[in-house]
Amino acid sequence: MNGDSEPDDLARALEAALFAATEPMSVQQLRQYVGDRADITSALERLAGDYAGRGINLVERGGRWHFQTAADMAHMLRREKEEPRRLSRAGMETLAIIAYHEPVSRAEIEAIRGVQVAKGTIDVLMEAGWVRPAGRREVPGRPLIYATTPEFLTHFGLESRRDLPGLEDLRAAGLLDPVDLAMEGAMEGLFEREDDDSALENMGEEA
Amino acid sequence: MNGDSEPDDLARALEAALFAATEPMSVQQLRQYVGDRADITSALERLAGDYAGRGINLVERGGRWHFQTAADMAHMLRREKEEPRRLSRAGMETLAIIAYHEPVSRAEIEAIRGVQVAKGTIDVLMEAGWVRPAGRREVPGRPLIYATTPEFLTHFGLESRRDLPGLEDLRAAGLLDPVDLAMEGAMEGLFEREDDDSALENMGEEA
Amino acid sequence: MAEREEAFDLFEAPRAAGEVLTLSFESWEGPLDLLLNLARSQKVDLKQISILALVEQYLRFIAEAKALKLELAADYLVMAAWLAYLKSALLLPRAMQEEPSPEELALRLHLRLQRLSAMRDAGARLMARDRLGRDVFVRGAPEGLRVDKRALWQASLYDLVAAYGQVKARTQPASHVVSRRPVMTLDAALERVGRLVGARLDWARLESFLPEGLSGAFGRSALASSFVAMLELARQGRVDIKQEGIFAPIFLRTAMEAATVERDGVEA
Repeated sequence: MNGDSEPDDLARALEAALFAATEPMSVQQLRQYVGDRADITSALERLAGDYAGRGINLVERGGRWHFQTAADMAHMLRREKEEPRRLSRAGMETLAIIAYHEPVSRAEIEAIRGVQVAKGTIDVLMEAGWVRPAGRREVPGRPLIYATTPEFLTHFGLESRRDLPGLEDLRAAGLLDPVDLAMEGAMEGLFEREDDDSALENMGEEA
Repeated sequence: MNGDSEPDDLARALEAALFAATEPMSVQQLRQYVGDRADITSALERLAGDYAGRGINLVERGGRWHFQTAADMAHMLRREKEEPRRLSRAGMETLAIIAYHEPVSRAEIEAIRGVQVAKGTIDVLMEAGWVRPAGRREVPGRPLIYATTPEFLTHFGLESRRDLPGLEDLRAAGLLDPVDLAMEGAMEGLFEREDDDSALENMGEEA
Repeated sequence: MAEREEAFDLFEAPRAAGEVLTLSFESWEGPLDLLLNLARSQKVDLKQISILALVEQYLRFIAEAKALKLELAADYLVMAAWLAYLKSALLLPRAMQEEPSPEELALRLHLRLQRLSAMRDAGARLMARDRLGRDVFVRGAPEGLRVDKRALWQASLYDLVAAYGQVKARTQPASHVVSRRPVMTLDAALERVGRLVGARLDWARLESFLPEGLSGAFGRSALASSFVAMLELARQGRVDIKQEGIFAPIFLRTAMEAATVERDGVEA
């Protein structure tokens, strides 16, 4: 503040009233707090000057006064926070198909999965930075085709896509064994949901 | 403000963040907004000094900082504000016992008050956000013990528990010690006096 | 007499003016609280109060309440009895005293009163502070600090590979194996009932022919098949059936004729 002196009682009262107020206040309204004084407006102007260079400003808008944080501080009052989230099963499968078969169109992914792929599923994979559009397939309808990105390789610790285990490796690891009954039940639930157009499933939530 | 100069960027950022915040903020929390700087605490103390004589003050309560209106503005502002719910006498005493003895079990509270503590009494204090369960005492029965919260300090305008009114005097007078402990010390004095028949009437003296 | 009036003042203090003699113990938080109020009415430092005088005050107070036919909570009466005991002990010749000494008991009471008094004062001083929301106020309309959340997607290579494995396992042309249903066939039941009934001579309940410890679908299947088997065996004349009434237990045994025939056959 310009700080020539301590603020006088009127200035202090105005400060407190404006600070505690839930809405901008007119001189009329302020009068009800600080008393019927002629010099309220000039005191407000002096106060506004005090705060001019600070992180908080006193401003007048349409005859009503309020405190606000300085405009150049707005960026600081927002903070980005990263939240770890897991891919849903649909997301995981779609990503796997793109990785093993790239470039693939959505129709091809659906053919391999045996279920529809919600639009949101691919969007999430793109948001994660693992999948990118890789042009269009030169067939009728010219569908978009998708491929993985360098970030995909980085995230999964792969040098190249050739490092992905082959079908024989999967079989050896028991990953191609038919799913058991309980699993099938769960999968049925999954399929039903995917047919639903509104589904788009909350991709992020754990399926 | 003391106004020797315009506030620096850190001071402005702290002002803005604390003004915009809906809750008191620790240095740790402020760091997430203003950046990882070593001098946040000293900047806050300087800021608090700047505001000391104003209608708004910057205060520290239990390691958390917030702006509030100056205490001498109470009469002016209270007009429109609702008085917070009044505590019953049982509530007041129980709160005082928890604050001055914390952590303390319900049985210990009852020993001091000489009556059972109604379950609702501690509930009210917890609902107000002033008291929290603070683990269990490692004695038979493992009773819950209670302590005050940072909100307690904020509400009652205490920088820390050391600022509890009269805490040092009470401690020095042994009034925060359990009766059994105080008995041991007091009995020695009592036995010395036992020869004096008139002692009966003034039991309390020097106790 | 003066003290007596004081006691009455205490009664009335928390009451609205005009409500004379509406005595109520609701104003006190138990006997210790009442004692502390009486002690404070001695108008000396709590450290200086006379316990003996306090005991007398309390007992007079209780007597007063009884005279007015007030309902007294039990703990007030317990305290009164204890204080009466304390008073007599304090007045007895020293030699007749027991452990713990009355002085010790009095001192204990005194210490308790001091502690309660200290906390009562502390509570009042806390309440009198400049309290947030009553005396001092936070900002009425804070802009709020925003936290923009950004999803950080996570998945492991194993998740990826396992997901692919699941897709392949699900969609590759699989050779389906029909799993065995948990049933007992009629043939099995015929064989089992026929064999078991031959080994028994007396009537036995149908259920006793089932394998032990059955439950669920297999249990029901076994019962149904055994029932049909029983009917079939009866049709062949190999068993007799008996039932006392509808829904009553069903008994069966080897048909007497058939048994004879079979035995003959064996002998032949």
